[in-house]
Amino acid sequence: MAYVPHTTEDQEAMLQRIGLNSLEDLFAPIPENLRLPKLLDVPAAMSEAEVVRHLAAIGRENADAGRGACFCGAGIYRHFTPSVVPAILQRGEFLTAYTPYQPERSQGFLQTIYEFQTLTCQLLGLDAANASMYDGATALAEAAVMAASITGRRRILIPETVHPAWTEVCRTYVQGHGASVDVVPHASGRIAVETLQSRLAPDVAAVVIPQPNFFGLLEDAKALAAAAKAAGALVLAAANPMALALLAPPGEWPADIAVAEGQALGLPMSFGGPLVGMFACRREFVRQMPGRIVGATTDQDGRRAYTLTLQTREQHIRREKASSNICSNEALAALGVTVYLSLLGKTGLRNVATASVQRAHEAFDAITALPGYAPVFSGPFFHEFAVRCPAPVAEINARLAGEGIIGPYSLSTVFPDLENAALFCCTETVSRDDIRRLADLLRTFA
Amino acid sequence: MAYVPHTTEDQEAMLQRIGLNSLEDLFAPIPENLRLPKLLDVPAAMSEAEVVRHLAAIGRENADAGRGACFCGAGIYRHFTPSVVPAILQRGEFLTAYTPYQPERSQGFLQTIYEFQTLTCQLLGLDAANASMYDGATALAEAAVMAASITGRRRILIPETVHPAWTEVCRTYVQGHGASVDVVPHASGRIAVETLQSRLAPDVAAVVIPQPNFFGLLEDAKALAAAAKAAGALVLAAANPMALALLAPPGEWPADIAVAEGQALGLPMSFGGPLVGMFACRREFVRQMPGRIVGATTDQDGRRAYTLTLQTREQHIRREKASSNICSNEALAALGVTVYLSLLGKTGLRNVATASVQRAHEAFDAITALPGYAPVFSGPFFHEFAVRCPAPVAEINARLAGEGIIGPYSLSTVFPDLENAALFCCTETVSRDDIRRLADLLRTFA
Amino acid sequence: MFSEPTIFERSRPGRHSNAVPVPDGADITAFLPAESLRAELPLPEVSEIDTVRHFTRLSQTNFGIDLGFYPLGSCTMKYNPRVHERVAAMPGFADIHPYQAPATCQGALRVMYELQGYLAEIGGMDAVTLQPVAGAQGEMTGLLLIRAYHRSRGDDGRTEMLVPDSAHGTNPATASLVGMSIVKVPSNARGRVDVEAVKAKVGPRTAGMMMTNPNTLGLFEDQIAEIAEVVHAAGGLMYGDGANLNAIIGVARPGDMGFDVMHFNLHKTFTTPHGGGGPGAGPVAVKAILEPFLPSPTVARAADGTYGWAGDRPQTIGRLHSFNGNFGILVRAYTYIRTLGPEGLRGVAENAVLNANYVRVGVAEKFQIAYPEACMHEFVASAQEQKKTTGVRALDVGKRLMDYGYHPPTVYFPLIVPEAMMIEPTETETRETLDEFVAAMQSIADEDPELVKSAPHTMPVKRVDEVGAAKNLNIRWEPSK
Amino acid sequence: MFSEPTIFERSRPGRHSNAVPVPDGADITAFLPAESLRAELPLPEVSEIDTVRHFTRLSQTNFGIDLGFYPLGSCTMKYNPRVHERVAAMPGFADIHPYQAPATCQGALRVMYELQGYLAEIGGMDAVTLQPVAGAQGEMTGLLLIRAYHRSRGDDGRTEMLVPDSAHGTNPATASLVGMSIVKVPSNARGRVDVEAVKAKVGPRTAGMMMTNPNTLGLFEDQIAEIAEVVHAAGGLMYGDGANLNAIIGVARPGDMGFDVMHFNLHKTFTTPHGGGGPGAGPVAVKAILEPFLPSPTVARAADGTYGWAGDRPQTIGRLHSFNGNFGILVRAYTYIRTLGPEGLRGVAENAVLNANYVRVGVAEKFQIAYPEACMHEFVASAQEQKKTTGVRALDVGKRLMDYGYHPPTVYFPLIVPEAMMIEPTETETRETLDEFVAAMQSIADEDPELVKSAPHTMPVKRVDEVGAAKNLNIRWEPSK
Ligand SMILES: Cc1ncc(COP(=O)(O)O)c(C=O)c1O
Ligand SMILES: Cc1ncc(COP(=O)(O)O)c(C=O)c1O
Repeated sequence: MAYVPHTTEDQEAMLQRIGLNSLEDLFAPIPENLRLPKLLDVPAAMSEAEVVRHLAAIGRENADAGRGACFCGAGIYRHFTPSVVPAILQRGEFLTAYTPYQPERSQGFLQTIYEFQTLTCQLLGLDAANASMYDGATALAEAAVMAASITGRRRILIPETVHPAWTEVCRTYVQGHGASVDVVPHASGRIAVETLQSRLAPDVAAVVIPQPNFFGLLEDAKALAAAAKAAGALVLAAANPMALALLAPPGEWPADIAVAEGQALGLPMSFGGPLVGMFACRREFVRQMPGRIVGATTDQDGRRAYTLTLQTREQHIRREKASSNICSNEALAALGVTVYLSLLGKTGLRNVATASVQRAHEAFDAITALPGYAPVFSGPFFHEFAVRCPAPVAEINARLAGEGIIGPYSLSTVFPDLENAALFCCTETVSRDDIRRLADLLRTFA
Repeated sequence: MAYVPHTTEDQEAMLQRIGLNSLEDLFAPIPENLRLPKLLDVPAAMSEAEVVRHLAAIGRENADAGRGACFCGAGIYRHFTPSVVPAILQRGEFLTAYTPYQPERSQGFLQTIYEFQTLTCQLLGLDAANASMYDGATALAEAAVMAASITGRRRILIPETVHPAWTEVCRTYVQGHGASVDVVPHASGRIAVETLQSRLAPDVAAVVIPQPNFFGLLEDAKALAAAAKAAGALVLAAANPMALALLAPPGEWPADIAVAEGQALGLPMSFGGPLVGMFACRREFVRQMPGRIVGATTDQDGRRAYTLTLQTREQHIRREKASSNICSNEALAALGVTVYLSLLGKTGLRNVATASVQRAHEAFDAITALPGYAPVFSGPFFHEFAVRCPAPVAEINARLAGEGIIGPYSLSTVFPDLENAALFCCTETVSRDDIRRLADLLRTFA
Repeated sequence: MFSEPTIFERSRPGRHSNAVPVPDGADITAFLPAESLRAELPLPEVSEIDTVRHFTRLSQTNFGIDLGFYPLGSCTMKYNPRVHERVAAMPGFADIHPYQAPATCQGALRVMYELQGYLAEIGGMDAVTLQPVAGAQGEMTGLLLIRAYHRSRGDDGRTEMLVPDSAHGTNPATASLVGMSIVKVPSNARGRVDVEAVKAKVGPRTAGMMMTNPNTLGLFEDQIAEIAEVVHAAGGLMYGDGANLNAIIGVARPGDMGFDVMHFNLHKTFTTPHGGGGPGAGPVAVKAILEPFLPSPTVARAADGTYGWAGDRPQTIGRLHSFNGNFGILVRAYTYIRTLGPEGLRGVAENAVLNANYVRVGVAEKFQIAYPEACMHEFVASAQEQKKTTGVRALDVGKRLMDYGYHPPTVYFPLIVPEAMMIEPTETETRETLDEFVAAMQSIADEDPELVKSAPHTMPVKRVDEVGAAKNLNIRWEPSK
Repeated sequence: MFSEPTIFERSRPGRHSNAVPVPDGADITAFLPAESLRAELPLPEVSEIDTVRHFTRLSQTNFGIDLGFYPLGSCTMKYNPRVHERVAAMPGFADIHPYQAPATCQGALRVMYELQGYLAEIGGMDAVTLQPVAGAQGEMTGLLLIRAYHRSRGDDGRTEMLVPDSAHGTNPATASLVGMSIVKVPSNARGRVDVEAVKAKVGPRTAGMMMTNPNTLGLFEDQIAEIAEVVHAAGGLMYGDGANLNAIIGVARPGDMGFDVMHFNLHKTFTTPHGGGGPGAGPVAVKAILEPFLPSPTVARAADGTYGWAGDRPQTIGRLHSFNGNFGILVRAYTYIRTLGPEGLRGVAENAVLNANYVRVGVAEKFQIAYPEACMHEFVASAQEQKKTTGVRALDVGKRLMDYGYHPPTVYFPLIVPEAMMIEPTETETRETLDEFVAAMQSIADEDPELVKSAPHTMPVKRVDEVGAAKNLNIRWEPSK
């Protein structure tokens, strides 16, 4: 039996020790009529060799980005993962540990979380950060809940330029608090300060400001933040952390809480998960923050040591009064981000961000130069841009898929008025050759 | 600069400390006229991201066995590698260590070598084993050298049924000892006891007995060993260790020295290397054995500890009087074998061997039932068998390659009289579907 | 003694790795307005060798299942098969984009579709969403489903959630997060919930009841069917916290006990690695009445055998995740189910319960067992006696176990047992390991109390000052001025 | 304290993993005669979790570059890039068969072909064989080539090989293995070989001379050109032991110094991982005069750009390996060269020499330096003074360094330096690491001699009884009777 080491003799000796005759006796505490009279209807067991063959065959039915290139972003970004990252994540001491409840036996992981918190603060430009949230979307949702509880207000303004799935998740999360999400329409792909101002009112707990926004465009974050502050609302930043290698950090806008999706920092796309939410806030709000937090302290001998701290905010201590219900988080993914940011550091991260921006602008030039293709919006963008195409995006993508290319995101999925509009993304993994090939293929639709 | 951490400031401060002005000054001890006046003519540097992309593209130019199936053996065998094996080998503590010269800091690796030696003894049925040789061929060559030095005789009898490359390597190695390799012709794919006897003489140091032999057939090892012994020659076994899951071990023939190629035990094919030679002998010869040996002993406090031992046989102590010149060996590959044998153990190894035998016999039946295909030899075989084909093997293999199948070894490469003869191999990684597909393709040549 | 500076202290201006190319070409201000840029990026600057050493050294001070026995109750710390890592890293699973066309990711959709089916079968349920990424998020999903169900019937007044006092903290926390009020249900002397206690608490405001079965004491709630009937009769629905499924998988099914909705912890029962706290996954299974409210999309199979997203669910509670949940974890759980098969899955429960009882009788020779009867996959011992006689607390026993090479059990949970030590051995441990652990527990019971109270003695640090950590909050590194 | 039983002691009859399928079908005797079978297979029987724990725990007691500084002289223990492991594991490299048709492995052949070219360029040579799998085998290849060359000219009497007294043990061992007699050449007061000393030793029996440059003292043999001339004039050939190439790569080339044949240690200069002792690779490069004798096959490029095996070499010395050498190591070295490029390769030498000299001046403050002058990539210190005054030997200093977190240097080699400590920092270490190491050496020099002589104090075992190991030989586990 896979992974169960017992031999029949082991089982018999153990049953005897506990005074039972058979394995079935172990389930005597379960009323007979609740016991399943048959085996589960799942496929027959396989050895490791067989299951690897089976899964490899299934995996080959997926067109992975390595076969060509990926021009799709929209919340998941294909950056290069240095070999050191998985090498560290696969170390059993990290991989097979659980939450470091027992600090003396978990110093290693605790220190990496402390480092993750610090890196999150450094990137986002804020003072306090937690050990991770499920993803960027739930991080934003928890930030909204937190803002409502800090301000005692109940309306969260989320512009249309925030990732639509994030907005949906916020809506799901704030329901229980009697709070509501109010969507602010975009104007030419960005938030107009005036539109925002027109929605602000004393019941607004927070305003979410994306940077760059869902269309890849830069928002005027400082002006928007100023407007929100003027109305007494908190400012919640929703940022792409890779872009923050170059852009002014939320702490400077200034945002009160900032969240980010960490996947872009060294994690594989993995069909959209696991992801990792980065969460930071101003120091004064730390006791309202959701999630686990690691603090530096000392041991009995006065040596530097790390431990989980402020646990009285958490569900296992505080139960129904907890600041969040989160228990398991995305620790290993956060460790991946920690290793990635350590390895790349200041220079490397800037290089990746810069190369992504360059490639995206080269692709923008190449595509919008094609007959039938036109930019949807104008203004500075990071590494994504929207283009109106001469054919439905799904049709174009089917063609690109035939050449091993993962095509752009179709904006009409969520914005019906943006017909035939494609959101292209380039990271540093896209080469100039890839862009040429893409342009050649797109030309055939013109 | 890749992997060099120094900044220019570091370098300057360090140069100053050692009293130099420039990096070029470091090379003052090299006469000016010997210094290279230009940079090396190798391609420009790449980042990790670029080099991965480059190598991945090159790798895709190779048709790996995972695309279909592998029916080629002839010394390299594609068995399934359980995921635990690379997971352990990739642990930095093992991967980036060197020879455990310093036992106090190397107990972990030393113990695994002690275990490897034990496993080698268990499989081969002998009392003493070393820490590994380069591969099966050099293990055999070193065994030949060792036999010559033990017996003071100079002729090594190697039957034609030994892997031809192994015989060649033996020839290369024994040159220096004034010894010679004498090849004994096969009779219908096996060694006839009478032929062997006719070659035996008082100058024969050793007789090599393969099991199974190069053609996949079982030799009558006991009879051959008896004949050799009768002539005062040592018996050297050259075995496939996977086959020894089922077959009588060399120690029972009895062989005096036994070698094996360990690649079949959990290591990838890797285009033929790294491999790992397993080497065992009767206890009385241990001090003539080449290679590193680990022994169990105690530390100052009387605790169990491991260390390299009998180092006075080795080049770093004994120099020109050493039993071999081997220094670096194949430690990590030997560790892979150790993990593989531990994980599979008695039951698992037998299962793999049995499945391989079964598949090979199914394939034999399927292929020899095809019109135009006939067995070359008769008699029991392990997981390889020779078939006379209706077309040149290269032609057939080109066709199979088109379907992702790595075809059989062409015997005429080395045995010109075996025209159109193919040596097929099946391991447990070959499925019944694979055999059906193979047969369907072969049929088209009939 | 071990000591590793932070990565920030290893930083030196100008150091960097060779991981990524240096971009050629134009200045960044050609693309991004100068006023949008940041002045400084205060990230560490280290070499590749120092990065590798830093994290390798740190890992060596951390404990994982790969190093030894980890009987952390409620967490099901069983062996995490290495093959799961191999499969999840295959490019066909790791290097695909959630928005790529379904025609180009049929394999991924198939894995999700089949996993939905397996989980429905295992839970005895009708439909499954794979979107929740943790148990707690599964609970939230479940409670939102219950609320949506009531609301869809115009039944807006059901805002109370019954929660046993032995429940895991996430249960009340979640109920409160979705805006429900908690009605605590006491456990009886047998450590279970009485049907009578439930009767006393239900009413027209009852949205439902959350139960864990077996419960957090490792005891099977044997009145579950009756309780479900009472809750149903009162108009409420039953939520099953599936964290303890390891005890009953293949033996009994929540759906057959009267649960209407439940979550699975794939990182527990289906042994996807805990990774130091996550990522896990918390899929939710429901009876048909709740299916219309599930988060979108799920995966469907068309008549022609192709797989696709099924998202047309107007009554949905909404999204819980940016994309499709923790797909990488789902692939691992799928691999696990395919590896074990029907007999293997049942064998999980059999051997998990066998091991727990085996350890229980051994530990019972020196420690009180909170509810001294046959347990399921885990049991709760108490150091109450020790505390009284020698001052040794559950915490001390846990710390001392570190010196013996083990991770401590879960301590001080469930809250209803004083000095609780919650021990869950799981099915993947050998008898020898269990014997050695029992011997360690027994030996600790007999050791000099001072030795135990000052433990651990062999860890990289002595006992850590947690109070000081909260008082002098230092949660990020800062350069010394 | 750490203690891990052998895997055999963990064995229990009937245990097994789930790695491979249980074969269906017929009894094995349907295929193999009963009398050919073995009765028993005495392998261990353990579960997967115990296997993983066993090797994980053992690994934690082992030291590697990934854990810290490893200044093992002559071994070039530099950082082993993780990307090498990723590349070598790609299915296109790891899962191909050496006998598959060249048309189906053009990528592999290309890697080999280009690597042959890079190594020829780096060595200043004309042709390369990639077949030798270690430095020692490279030496053997080289000496066989030299012999074959002489014999091809009917010059059978050349059986003497000149070897300096500072040579690595493999040099004399190899010469003797190929049946040559060793003529030892003494080093002069400057730690080098004098051209005069060579003149005195050459003659009509001279097959050649083996030299390492820089030599094992870390000193550049500055009379190398003159020595080569003398040897050549006497009819001999020059063999270059390339183990110390790290000192001069991109700066000077053996081929330009007069060497006719040399080996590379890919596991040193080209940083393929040492793996606890191997696998490495020892390709051999030659001048054109030796090319006809190379082992077959090498890789050639046809006019149409395709790659193929080139094996038609009637004068070949024969094979050294079952297949194509350690291909998996070759791929790593190829990746390394492509990563570094021309500037990067030169940078290796520059920074390796910089680091060695930097450490040298620090260590020199407390220890004698055998040849106190500018060194190349390594230097040899001596504990002779310490031994005299306090009884602390080189071995003791090495053991004590373990307590400081380092691997000891190579000790007692080269043989011509008493109490030798051969220190090779490599180019991948940071200045901080070097400073800390120097501080450790200095502090050890000042420590209580008894503390040093009884070191290590923080390892899993105390000093190991090596004499006892050789006396009471126990080299395999056996069940206790
Ligand atoms: C009984 C029980 N319920 C719920 C949870 C919450 O699960 P998760 O940590 O996946 O959010 C846990 C986890 O520890 C648990 O033990
Ligand atoms: C100077 C020198 N020559 C030769 C060798 C032998 O190389 P290998 O161990 O690869 O056989 C070594 C290895 O330690 C060495 O240092």
